[in-house]
Amino acid sequence: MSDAELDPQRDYPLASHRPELLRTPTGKRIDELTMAAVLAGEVAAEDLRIAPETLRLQAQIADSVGRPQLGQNFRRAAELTALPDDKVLGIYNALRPRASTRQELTAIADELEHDYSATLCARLVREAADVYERRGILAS
Amino acid sequence: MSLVVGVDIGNSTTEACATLVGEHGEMTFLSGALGGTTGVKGTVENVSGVVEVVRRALAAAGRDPADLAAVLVNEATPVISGLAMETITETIITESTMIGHNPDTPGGAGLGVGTTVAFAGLPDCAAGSAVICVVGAGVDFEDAAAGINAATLRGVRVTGVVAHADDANLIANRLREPVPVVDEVTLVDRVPLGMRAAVEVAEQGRTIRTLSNVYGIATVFELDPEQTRLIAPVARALVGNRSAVVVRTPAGDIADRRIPAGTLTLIGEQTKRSVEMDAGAAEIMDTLRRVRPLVDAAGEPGTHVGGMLARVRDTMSELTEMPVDGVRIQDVLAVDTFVPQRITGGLAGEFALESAVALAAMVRTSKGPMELLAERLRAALGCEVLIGGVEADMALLGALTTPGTDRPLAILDLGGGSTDAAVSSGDGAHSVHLAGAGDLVTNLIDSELGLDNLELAEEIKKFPLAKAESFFHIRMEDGTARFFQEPLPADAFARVLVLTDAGMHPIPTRHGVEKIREVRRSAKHRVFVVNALRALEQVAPGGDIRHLGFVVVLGGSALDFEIPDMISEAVAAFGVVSGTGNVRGTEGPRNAVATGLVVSHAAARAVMERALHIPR
Amino acid sequence: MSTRSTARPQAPAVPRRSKRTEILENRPVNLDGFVEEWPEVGMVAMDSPYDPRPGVRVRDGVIVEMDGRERKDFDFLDQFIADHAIDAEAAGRAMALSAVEIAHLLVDPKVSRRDVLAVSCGLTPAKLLEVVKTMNVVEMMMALQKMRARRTPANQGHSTSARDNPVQVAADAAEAGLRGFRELETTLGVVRYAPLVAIALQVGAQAGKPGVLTQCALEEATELELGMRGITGYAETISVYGTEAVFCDGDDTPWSKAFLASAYASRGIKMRFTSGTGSEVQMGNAEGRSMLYLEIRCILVAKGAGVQGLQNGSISCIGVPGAVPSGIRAVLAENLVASTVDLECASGNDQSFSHSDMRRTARLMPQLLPGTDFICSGYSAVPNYDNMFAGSNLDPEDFDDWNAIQRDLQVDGALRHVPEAEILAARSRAARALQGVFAHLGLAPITDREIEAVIYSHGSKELPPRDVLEDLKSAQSVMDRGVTGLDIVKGLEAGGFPDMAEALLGVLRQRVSGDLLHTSAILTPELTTLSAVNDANDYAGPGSGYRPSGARWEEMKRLRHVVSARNPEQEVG
Amino acid sequence: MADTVAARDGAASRTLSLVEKGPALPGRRSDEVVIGVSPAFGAFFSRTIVDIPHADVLRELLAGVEEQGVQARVIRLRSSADLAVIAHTAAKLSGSGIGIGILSRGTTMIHQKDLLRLSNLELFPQAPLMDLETFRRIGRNAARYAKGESPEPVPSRNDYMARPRWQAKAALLHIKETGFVQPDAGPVELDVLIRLADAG
Repeated sequence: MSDAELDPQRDYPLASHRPELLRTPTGKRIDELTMAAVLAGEVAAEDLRIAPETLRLQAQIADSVGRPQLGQNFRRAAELTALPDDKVLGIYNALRPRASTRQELTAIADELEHDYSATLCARLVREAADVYERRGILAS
Repeated sequence: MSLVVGVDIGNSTTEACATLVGEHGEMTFLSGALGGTTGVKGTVENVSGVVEVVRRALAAAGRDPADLAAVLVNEATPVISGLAMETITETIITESTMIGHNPDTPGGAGLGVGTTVAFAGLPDCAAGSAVICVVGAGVDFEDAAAGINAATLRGVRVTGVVAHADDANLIANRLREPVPVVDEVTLVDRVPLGMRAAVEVAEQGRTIRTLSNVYGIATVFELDPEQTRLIAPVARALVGNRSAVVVRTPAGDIADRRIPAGTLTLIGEQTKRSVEMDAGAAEIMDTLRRVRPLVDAAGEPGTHVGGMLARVRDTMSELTEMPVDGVRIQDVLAVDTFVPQRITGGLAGEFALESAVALAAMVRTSKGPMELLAERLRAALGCEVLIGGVEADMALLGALTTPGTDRPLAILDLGGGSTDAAVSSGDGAHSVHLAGAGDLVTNLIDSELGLDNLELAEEIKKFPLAKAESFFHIRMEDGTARFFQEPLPADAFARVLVLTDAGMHPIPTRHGVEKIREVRRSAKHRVFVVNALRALEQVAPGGDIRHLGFVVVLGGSALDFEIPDMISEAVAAFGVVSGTGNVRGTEGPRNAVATGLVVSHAAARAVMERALHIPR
Repeated sequence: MSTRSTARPQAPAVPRRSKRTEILENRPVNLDGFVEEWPEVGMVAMDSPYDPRPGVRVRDGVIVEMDGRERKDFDFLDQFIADHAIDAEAAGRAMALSAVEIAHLLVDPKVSRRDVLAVSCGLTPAKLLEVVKTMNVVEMMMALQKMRARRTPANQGHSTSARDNPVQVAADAAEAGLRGFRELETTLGVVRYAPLVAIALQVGAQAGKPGVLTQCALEEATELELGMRGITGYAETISVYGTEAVFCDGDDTPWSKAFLASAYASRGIKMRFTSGTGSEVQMGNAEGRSMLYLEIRCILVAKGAGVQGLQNGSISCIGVPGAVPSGIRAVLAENLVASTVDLECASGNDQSFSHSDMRRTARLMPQLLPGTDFICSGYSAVPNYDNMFAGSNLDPEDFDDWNAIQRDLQVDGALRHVPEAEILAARSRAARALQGVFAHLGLAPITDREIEAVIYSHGSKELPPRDVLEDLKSAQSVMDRGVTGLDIVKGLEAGGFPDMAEALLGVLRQRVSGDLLHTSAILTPELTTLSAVNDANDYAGPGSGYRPSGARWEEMKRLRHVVSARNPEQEVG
Repeated sequence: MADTVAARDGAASRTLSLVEKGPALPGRRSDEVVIGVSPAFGAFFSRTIVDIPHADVLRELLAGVEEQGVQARVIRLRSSADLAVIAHTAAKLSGSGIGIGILSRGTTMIHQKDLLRLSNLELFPQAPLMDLETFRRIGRNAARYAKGESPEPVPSRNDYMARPRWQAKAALLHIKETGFVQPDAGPVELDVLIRLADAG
């Protein structure tokens, strides 16, 4: 599915034009998320989240309409779908100025890369560690 | 074996108990669960709350909802309570005779006697005359001190000062000859001028001696016995103050007045009696005992009590959608309380603690649409739904699963709106629902401490107190200290705190720990201990609490950190064993009705009651 | 007049003033604050001798010098911008153009938006500043008309309550939706009220017109949690600053904010950053740069983080640029720069700005006339005394004025006049639906008396007080029980509002597709996404681009009182 | 009484003289409050953002403390114009641990020595809304904290139209005052003399 070549003019919004490409993280099709299904208790809150594959499709669209940074953000986001909420907030707090040592940031980057295959996010954290060191805003 | 869930729909919580019941009634308890009741108890709005709590109980037991054989629901009769409070005394000062507001920082010390004169009139006073200088609004403290010093230099004897602003020490510190200064007198313009007056300020940490003593006043003003008799209330009102001013005016007076609060009529099944509200709680409760069982209560229209009962009825009618005249009050609890009230006619915003009566009333509504509720539940849960027996019977059966209990057993269910009791007897249970419980306690704390913040009052009721003595330690109400590594929050500094489970919250009042604790414990005593005895007395065989064997305390307020002890202490006098329930040995004072439903269901299936097997 | 004692020295005589001076002295505009420029400390809008000279040097695809600073001396904003926001490949060619040439590209309708973006992606902060400095406000408006990302303008409203009354928030949200706002924002007096008020906003928003998106401004963790649960629909209060010192004072860096941007996208939630001129000088740390230069650095941080959009236009610091010469021109310039680097722009007009009605209006025109993605990033849909964002430039008392201006100039401000009967019906629906949802969820009850009062009220002063204790207990239980947007859907259905339930489910479903994550995305009342991807701005001069026509224009013609042409004794409406 | 007020109005103008006595040292008496003023308070600046004379501001703070029977010392912080730093430094030098910090424009804070610097006991952020009555009450509350009491916080006011009128001027005053900062200079103890201005 990630091989699909998307044409923004024809395929966007995906919900209207390419619903068959969309799955919830729990594997449901978007047209299964109906009122009847909700009332029957067949839809849970976990079904209303975005799947990493979908974020990568949207990244393709962003790239093809000339928004590479937006696309890159979507790809980092696709990596973060695997992280639990408190982990995400924890990394955000660790990236605040004077909140972490270089070793702590490196450890976060390693964890992102090894445990979650989040290479883009790991790169962002390593880059932050370098800049923070040069600008003197690591934790002492 | 069949899987059943007992469900207790309460006024505020819905509880469930999942159990496997065998052919012969043997039971294996699996799990309990607790959730909020949706809508008014006994109505179809309860469905979602019931479904949720059943789901949770099954999930906790690891059972598939598809295996569920039956859900057992209690006969849910909504019991609703209402509250009202009214002051019944009033302190009035006619003209001005005294100032007794007790400012934080009066200046100087001693007693000064002289004729009142306005600050602007000081230059006109004759040398040798003794005067009390009245400093009005807008006069700067330096100017005031300079003016008084100038008069003193001229030979005027300024013996005391009464000031508008919070300036007493600022003025006193600048005087050549120190005199007592009483400040923060808001209505200083109304102090009569040209009258003989006395100003007294005690040293820090002491209280006045002369003006709080009727003969002291008599000495200062050279009064005859008749005049002395008239001034007595002034002296009484000033007892305990650090500072005071008394001005002798021809017609001045201070009086305690009882407000005619109206007549409360209690209508019993047999008889009907009336009682004056201002007679106080004891008299009202005595009258109630004589007309019991109560069928309804009425207040004289146009009086305070009439208004109180009307408010209760309106609330009930709104909640239950019954017409106002269909609301029947089935119990009342009167409690003596006091409310800080501004004194009428005071010159400095003096407060007096006025007596008040709080009245809780309880209404039992008609039975809810249980069949309809059961039908909706069947649809929602897809299993059999059985309406169980009387709530009190079920609670008793549940309470009996508390280790160490036996019949004859009485239960006391301490809720938010009502205090309920039941006792098992040969032909089933005998039960009562009484007005007054946790909500009334909250209201008493709120008004007696002058908080005007029910949320905070609720916290004070539920949690212990402490005082933040530094940023790193607090002194608990039992006198022990607790230390912290991290500094306490800034708003906690030097304050009395309530130690809630969501952190410590400062209490914004001038009261100390002791005072707040005393109000809290007294409120609980006046409501729960009084009601516990009243309830047990009504269900006990022959009305004698001594005939009860075991008392098990249940309900949300049974989780309170001090109420169960207070009740145990009170019933111990009757030789009764009393303690907080521990349903099924695991649930504490919760889940009694839900458990009782299952027990009753199992018993019905069993050949003999003896076959009951209750795992501990 | 009093007779003064001659013994006292005479106070210096007050010179006689004319009646006209007296009248002018008492005009509301003279309650506003105006100050001189002081460029050395950054108290200057956009024209400072101390701003850096534009320039760029690229080696091996890496920017090694930017605006007169060597890479080794870059502060963290410089580095983030150089590495993430600027297209190093395009930089050489773009920077070779003069500022005037680039300004011409911006203003000239014959140059397409796409062609401008090909240049703007290679510009440094100092260059972007040079470009807008060559432009007057009319030229900037011309440019903004072309550069805004979405073709169709929209508007955002505030629905808050001084007493955090959820019933009021729901009713005002419904009215706001009906009047045309496509995004609604709330915040709290008592923070613990947040879950109830956020639910009220979400319910009310669907009662006016389906598909209105909602947000609740809170600290990051709670805001993200409400978003993840589907109780809110997007987020906006993610602040960035233009100097390293102030950024650190705000306890963030460009990297922490970039990470947060990805966090929101990973949950399918739309988000934009917030910044604005004046914040750095207000915090006393502008490093001697002009307000606009620092703001352009913020804009490029947003661009580099890959966030789709930005709320800017001074925002809560509007009193600072508002007080210096050319300050409101600088505010327009910051909106223009955000659009010029292809970000969604929610363009301010959202804070109390002036005592003068004329100045309030003049401050609005530069965004209203050309149109922006959100003209107000917070038109107060409640009276300003109820506005918990500390007041907005516009409030409900201005609704009819706004509609008349739209009609006079045939300019689409994205609002419309709505007959009172429709408004009352929507307010009633919102309040009743909320009553049903609260009952379904077992939250503190809403009485019929409250609903009756809220339908006809203007603000919280007219409403019966709620039981705050019960409300806060309910709010806590919403968090404890893990109530989600789906539970609100079920509550709406159970309460007899199936169409609102359907609308809210439609909004929630959007996060599965991620269509709303794209630049300038809103939902139409038909619940389809309209963004800069499928509704890209195609302005190309007279006769092109978005202009109100057809049904929308007919709608804009309606006002509270319009005399009928057929029968001048009657009014149409 | 009206005469008195009028006479006072005519003569109420006071002068403030702040004389440096030497380095500010930690206090030993537990019944004192230290008032820390900003680098240019009563020096380059003589009035708050809304033109209240610093002489009157300081006089009211001191009166509020004195009325509670508590001693006051006044120090000047020369190394920072950050209100939290000023108030916290004053608190740390105070024998009771309670300090008041005040900026030239009128923004005021009550601090305690054991608190985090970024925290505070009471903060009055809106300088344009500060009046003499409020300053008196701040002095009073600080003294009451010093005595270990729990005063009601002085109500803080809010007005959304303060922004258009004062936001820029406040920024200017802040920057200007920052210009008087001498980073390496320690706090100094001040002798305070407040006098009625000479009428003739």
